[in-house]
Amino acid sequence: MRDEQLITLAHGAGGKASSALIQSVFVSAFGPHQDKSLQDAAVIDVQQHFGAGSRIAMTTDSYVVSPLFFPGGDIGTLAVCGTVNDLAVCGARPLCLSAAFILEEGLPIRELQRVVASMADTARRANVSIVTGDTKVVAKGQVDKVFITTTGLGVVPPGVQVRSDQAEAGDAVLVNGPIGDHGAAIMLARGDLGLSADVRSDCAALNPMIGDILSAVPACRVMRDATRGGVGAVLSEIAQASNVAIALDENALPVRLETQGICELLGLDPLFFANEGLVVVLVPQAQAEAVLSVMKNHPEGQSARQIGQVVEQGQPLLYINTSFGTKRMIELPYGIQLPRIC
Amino acid sequence: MRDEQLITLAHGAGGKASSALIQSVFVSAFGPHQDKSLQDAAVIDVQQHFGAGSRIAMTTDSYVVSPLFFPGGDIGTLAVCGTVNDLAVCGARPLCLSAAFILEEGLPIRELQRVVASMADTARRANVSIVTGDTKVVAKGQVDKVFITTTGLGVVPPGVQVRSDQAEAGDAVLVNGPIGDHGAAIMLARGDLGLSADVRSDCAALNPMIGDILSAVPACRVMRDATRGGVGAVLSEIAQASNVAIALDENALPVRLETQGICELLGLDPLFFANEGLVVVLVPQAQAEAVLSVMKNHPEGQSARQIGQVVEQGQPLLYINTSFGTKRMIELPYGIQLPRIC
Amino acid sequence: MFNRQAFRAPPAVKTLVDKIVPLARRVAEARQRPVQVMEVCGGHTHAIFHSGIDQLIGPDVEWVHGPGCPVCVLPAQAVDEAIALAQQPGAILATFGDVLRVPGRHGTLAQASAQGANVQVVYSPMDALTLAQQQPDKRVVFFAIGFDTTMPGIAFTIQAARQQGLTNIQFLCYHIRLIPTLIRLLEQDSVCIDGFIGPGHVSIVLGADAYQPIARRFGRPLVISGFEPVDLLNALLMLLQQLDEGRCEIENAYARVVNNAGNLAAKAAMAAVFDSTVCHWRGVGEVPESVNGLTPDYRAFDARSSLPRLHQGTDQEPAYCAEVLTGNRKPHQCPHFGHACQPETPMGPLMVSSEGACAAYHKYNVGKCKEPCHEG
Amino acid sequence: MFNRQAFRAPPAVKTLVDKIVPLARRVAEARQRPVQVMEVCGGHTHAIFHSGIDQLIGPDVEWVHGPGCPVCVLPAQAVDEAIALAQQPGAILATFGDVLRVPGRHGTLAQASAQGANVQVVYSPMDALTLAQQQPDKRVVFFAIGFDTTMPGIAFTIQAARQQGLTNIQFLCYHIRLIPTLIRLLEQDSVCIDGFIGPGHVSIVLGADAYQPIARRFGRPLVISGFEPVDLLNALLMLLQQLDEGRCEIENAYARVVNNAGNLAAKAAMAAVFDSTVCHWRGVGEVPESVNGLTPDYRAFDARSSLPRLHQGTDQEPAYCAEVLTGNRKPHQCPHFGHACQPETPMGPLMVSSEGACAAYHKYNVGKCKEPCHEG
Amino acid sequence: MCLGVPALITAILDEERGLASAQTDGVVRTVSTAMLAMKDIPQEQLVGRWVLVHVGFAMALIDEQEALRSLTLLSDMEDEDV
Amino acid sequence: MCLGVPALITAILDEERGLASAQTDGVVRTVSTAMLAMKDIPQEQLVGRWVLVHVGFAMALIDEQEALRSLTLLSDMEDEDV
Ligand code: SF4
Ligand code: SF4
Ligand SMILES: [Mg+2]
Ligand SMILES: [Mg+2]
Ligand SMILES: [Mg+2]
Ligand SMILES: [Mg+2]
Ligand SMILES: [Mg+2]
Ligand SMILES: [Mg+2]
Ligand SMILES: [Mg+2]
Ligand SMILES: [Mg+2]
Ligand SMILES: [Mg+2]
Ligand SMILES: [Mg+2]
Repeated sequence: MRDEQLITLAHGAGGKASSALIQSVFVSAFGPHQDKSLQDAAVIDVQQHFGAGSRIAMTTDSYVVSPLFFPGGDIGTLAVCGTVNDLAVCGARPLCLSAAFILEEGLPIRELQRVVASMADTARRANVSIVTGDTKVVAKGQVDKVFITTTGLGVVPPGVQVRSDQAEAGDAVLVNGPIGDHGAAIMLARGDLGLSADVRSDCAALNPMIGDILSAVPACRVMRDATRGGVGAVLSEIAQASNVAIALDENALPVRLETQGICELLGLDPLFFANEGLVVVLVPQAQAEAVLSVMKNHPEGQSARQIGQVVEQGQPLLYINTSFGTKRMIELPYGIQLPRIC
Repeated sequence: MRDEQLITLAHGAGGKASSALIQSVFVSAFGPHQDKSLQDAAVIDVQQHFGAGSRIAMTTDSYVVSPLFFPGGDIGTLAVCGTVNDLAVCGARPLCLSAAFILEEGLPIRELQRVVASMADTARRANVSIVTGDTKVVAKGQVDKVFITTTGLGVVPPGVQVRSDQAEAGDAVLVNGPIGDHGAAIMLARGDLGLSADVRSDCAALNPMIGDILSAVPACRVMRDATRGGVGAVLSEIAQASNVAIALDENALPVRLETQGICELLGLDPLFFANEGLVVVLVPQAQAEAVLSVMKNHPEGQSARQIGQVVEQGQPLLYINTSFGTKRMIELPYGIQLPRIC
Repeated sequence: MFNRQAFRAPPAVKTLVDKIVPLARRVAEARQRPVQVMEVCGGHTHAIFHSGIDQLIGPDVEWVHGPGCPVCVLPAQAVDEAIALAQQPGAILATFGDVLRVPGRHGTLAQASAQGANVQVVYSPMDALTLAQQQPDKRVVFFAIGFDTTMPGIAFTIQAARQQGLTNIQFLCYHIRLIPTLIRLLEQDSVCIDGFIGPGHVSIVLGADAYQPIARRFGRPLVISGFEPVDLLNALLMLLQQLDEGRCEIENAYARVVNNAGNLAAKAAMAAVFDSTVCHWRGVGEVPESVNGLTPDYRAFDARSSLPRLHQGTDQEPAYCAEVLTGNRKPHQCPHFGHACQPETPMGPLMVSSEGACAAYHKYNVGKCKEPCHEG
Repeated sequence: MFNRQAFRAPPAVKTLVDKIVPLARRVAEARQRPVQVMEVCGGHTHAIFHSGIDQLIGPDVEWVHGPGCPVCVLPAQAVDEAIALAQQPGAILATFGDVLRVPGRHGTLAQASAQGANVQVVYSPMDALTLAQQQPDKRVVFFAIGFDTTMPGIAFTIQAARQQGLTNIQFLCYHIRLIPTLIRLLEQDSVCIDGFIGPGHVSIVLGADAYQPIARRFGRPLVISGFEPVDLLNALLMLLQQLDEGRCEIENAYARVVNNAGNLAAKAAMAAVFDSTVCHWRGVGEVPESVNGLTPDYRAFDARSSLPRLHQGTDQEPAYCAEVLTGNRKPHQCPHFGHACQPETPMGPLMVSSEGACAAYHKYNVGKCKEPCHEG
Repeated sequence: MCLGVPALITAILDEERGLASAQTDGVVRTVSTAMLAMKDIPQEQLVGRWVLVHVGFAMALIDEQEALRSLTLLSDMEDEDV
Repeated sequence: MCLGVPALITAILDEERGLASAQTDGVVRTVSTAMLAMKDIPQEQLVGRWVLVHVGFAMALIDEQEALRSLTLLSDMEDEDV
């Protein structure tokens, strides 16, 4: 294609340019499975994965991150990790993904290829196939470069039940690593606040680690990936859904120095920063060590630790026990966190 | 929410505003199933739908239509029909959908509610549940009002095999209704060409009709919904995939007067106009009548007819037998069809 | 009540074909080669392929596809200028859809749009006036192309812009005129054309009399035709009859819209607004009486006044294009056809618009039909 | 090497608390009611709740949360003006993130942005200069708010804009000054405050001496404090010691950054650029020496020159707000608290910013903790 | 070369500016009749007449008699063949 | 009231315009030192000094001796208690 390194509306029109783009960018990156997408749907033989009592888990998320590329990953990495993690925290073994792309006219095809390569690579490492997809092109200015929607399918083995409403008094609250790095990395990568620091998104596919946790400790009661809204939002939802009080230990919260620094400078709280490779696990205290030691066997779990405990049943509360022996209530913010001067 | 009839970034931030929007707009419209989406993924018990030899079909599409509302439907109707139809044409019985929304800051919530109501209504009629979802809000100007990505899951019963590469010489080529109405309706609804006509999108969920066709005539070889790129693109793909020559009968092509008029005025070809409720079926000629009579039992199949035949094997060709006894080759256009003066 | 369908009726087509085929045989035999008929207008080229008239008539008539497509002949310079204007801050470049994929030296308007230029497709030049009225903070440039059929509408629109006192619209005009183009073609030595099917809609404006030089100076008969199969076959029959009888006249087989004098209102509007010049066109070369400027009265509406100075240069195109245009080669006999030269990556003017001869051959897969190829 | 963490060390906190609790007891007993301590600054309010100092000290000290949040006191008029400026074509309204959710009479800047206004959050006013430099075809308006701490940075930025000859940036200033605000508060009869924790960062600019009228004219002791738990407890200890000993002085417990004279460069920049006036603030009423205009030298940078005439009017707010502000009522004792008045739908100034007393109570769920409520 | 379609004038929209509503196969568009004005036909008499439309301009009235005549000639030709 | 954070000046970026690089917990930002200039300290001597930053301006040098002194007083207090 002469002089055609940019996405044009023709690439989305269902004609020859569309086929050429699908073949040259997607099929070549996502491999043989993807050619099923040239049909209207992919047909997947799930019997082999499927015992009596198995269920299917389905999740979907749109990825609209800006900038597309940031320290620690890109929108493609996110689109695979986010969806794979949503399956994993429901106790599902991720099976396959669909990927729908909305592209802005004028997008350099090279950037698209970079994103697609990240997806293919991340999917390979997470051991899932991208089996079907879609590509739309909209006029310049009607979308911000690339949005990706991935939908994941997974198989939940018989007996596995992890839900948000099962937390009980005495459960330990665990995380696999430092909190808020993704939110911090994106905030800096946007460049509009003039701050710089060595912060990388924690973006990672957690399904291998979570699979191991569930095999080792089937008693895990709640697992959530703490994405948008952060650990604070996830714990607040768990407290609500399970009707329990959760107490965090201020000293135990793992926050990287730089992420903490960003929060100090802008008056923000890392508890509400997004993560993309962070799982919150609630498990009876007796099994907490077992879960932590499985986490530590995985690269994403090197800084795993207990950050709190479910202390009471009967009233949804979330608070922090401070270093001074006081309690600080945690309330979900209303909307986006904005940098403050006061 | 005082003075809050517009979508704001807060609605996408994962905090209180997000939960409020999900509850008030989505859960209320999509019903009890949808509350599973408040988990990371929906878990679906498919055993009941699932015999030995069954397979799962998965399809995804992003809907970016502009304007959001047009005669015959809206983006919500499309988002359900398009995905349900993609499943149906693969021989799958649609089971459930996910729906991911990307919203523009400033979108009137009323418009979102209208779209969501259409989706719920269409899903109910198509007998599928919307079981999980996602909502992202991006800054004004980074998306054109609303984009929706739906992903569909269906069960393909044992033995059903409809694929694009199975066309054989002697197959009849059938459609269930007039071609090009969706494309024509959208082109007019945009309003920038100054044309008006009574054309409505053919937008419809075809799974009831297609299910009946497959029950009555399991010998159907190829089924495709002729969306973007139109009947022309779909037949051209089938000819390629099956390596056959397909001959259409110029006189048999059902095109509404108004759609034909738009094509005459703008120098375009209705064969390449999008449809959203049109299926192309290839079936051995002996069974053609059986399929047509099933089609005619459904509201979407009132104008069903045979439009051509597979005439030869061994070389991918698509042409029209004209009223004058000549042949006109049909070639896929390169990109979008643009109004012409010459 | 006028019924267009009657001009598409298969029995009528059959009657005409049955008349034409033996006549064509006789005329071809007399020349010991196929009759070379040029349909000047790209619209005719498409109509011929669309209905398969070429297949019906057979090898005794060889169609030479003319230069009558304003998109195909548009010079790269024009596209470069349109892109430069589209890229100016606050500009809207409005034009006809055909133009978006024509390559300039630095890409197409479609590509410029993909890179952020505001390019809008309109159905009518009057719609560009509406754009200018509705968006007073924008500067609209209408990129005007077309032969004599389109020119009066442009001229009328420019007059309306002045009447309405609009100050935020200008026009970039690249108009080529038919008669000088035909003359330019017939002046070439290598031309191998026995007679012309004359363009129907241009003739509404020009009138049938305007073609007299073709018959008188160059000795080629011409029959003006409409665009339905019956129209075309009727015109072909009349042309073959002339050739058979040794006549050389201008005849009008499209009298339901074409008269002898043409449309005087249209001609007056053109004369008031357009300034004639010589312009270099793709595949055709220099054609006098072209238009890319406005008369002093309307110069405020000439977009060239806002144009940054661009590098001027002649377009490079393969030599084969001129051979196709003069009837010395068929599109599929060009070594680039379907390989380097395709509708998405045109090398020459005839592949640019879907009206171009090479594009039409490509679209209708004429090469693939394995018809015998007759050298002219 | 300066180590902020040392000022957060739990043993140090414990030492101070152990000193304070019996002292607070004694002072409260002497008055037969809890000691009423106003921390003027919203930052202090948050720091107290964040570390739970209120819980550590117990009911003998009752915290009266002061008006020291420039966002909370911002009049609706200011927001309306900012929105009007943001909605002008080609405008970028830059401001601090805090301001986006403050309600004017017709919604917030966040809502205006959702409706298409170009509102950009910056970390520093200097970043607004950069915006103006990078986008010369846009007109940047910086919506400047803040007490004496923020004002010098704004003044300096306006000076820099003039030095750099920028013509596409203006400033909409709504500055409230601390000392006149405190005096305004203390002039009210109903005030029930025994002493003040003085704001740390404002004092960098003002200097400790600036507070002398508080002690001399109104007979209230004041101790300037930093923002770490140790800083706050240290200041509280010093304040209680004054009260215990019957002293009434201005003391400085934040001497690592605050001196007696203040920052002279900062004061000079303010004096050069800002024009003093009386302005009506939410919850506080009219405060002299406020700033919402620029001196003649800098008037070209005053965004009010570009402002459409807006309806002027005083903001309506519940009477409870003033009672909270004067120490006569706790936030959770307001009947609107947590019901009609919430952070997402604030009825009064104290719920607007997360620095506001009511917002802080709401965020830290103080109402839900079922602490005994002491009437002042 | 120049896409032209027959259209039926169904209404005069603006006598002064010469704007009419024209219909082709049920598709309606505003067209300019300015190019026809010289033909001494009062605007309102255009209603019910067929015109040939190009880029939004009615370029010519369609002479229905003439159209009929050519079709008649043709059917004579057919008859000859029988 | 006014969010201020201690930051370490790590480099002078523009002597004339008074721009320096300041670091807090590994986060770097350009700050203006214009407000400190009156204090008779040559710009380069700022490197290695701690300042209190508000909205991108260094508002004051942090007196580290003074900080130490108050901490010492405190530890004396602790010792008293023992
Ligand atoms: S195929 Fe291309 S290069 Fe060859 S004659 Fe046609 S336009 Fe020219
Ligand atoms: S809760 Fe609201 S109304 Fe009541 S005092 Fe606080 S700000 Fe005022
Ligand atoms: Mg499909
Ligand atoms: Mg999800
Ligand atoms: Mg996720
Ligand atoms: Mg698709
Ligand atoms: Mg999740
Ligand atoms: Mg699909
Ligand atoms: Mg579809
Ligand atoms: Mg989601
Ligand atoms: Mg564009
Ligand atoms: Mg905005």
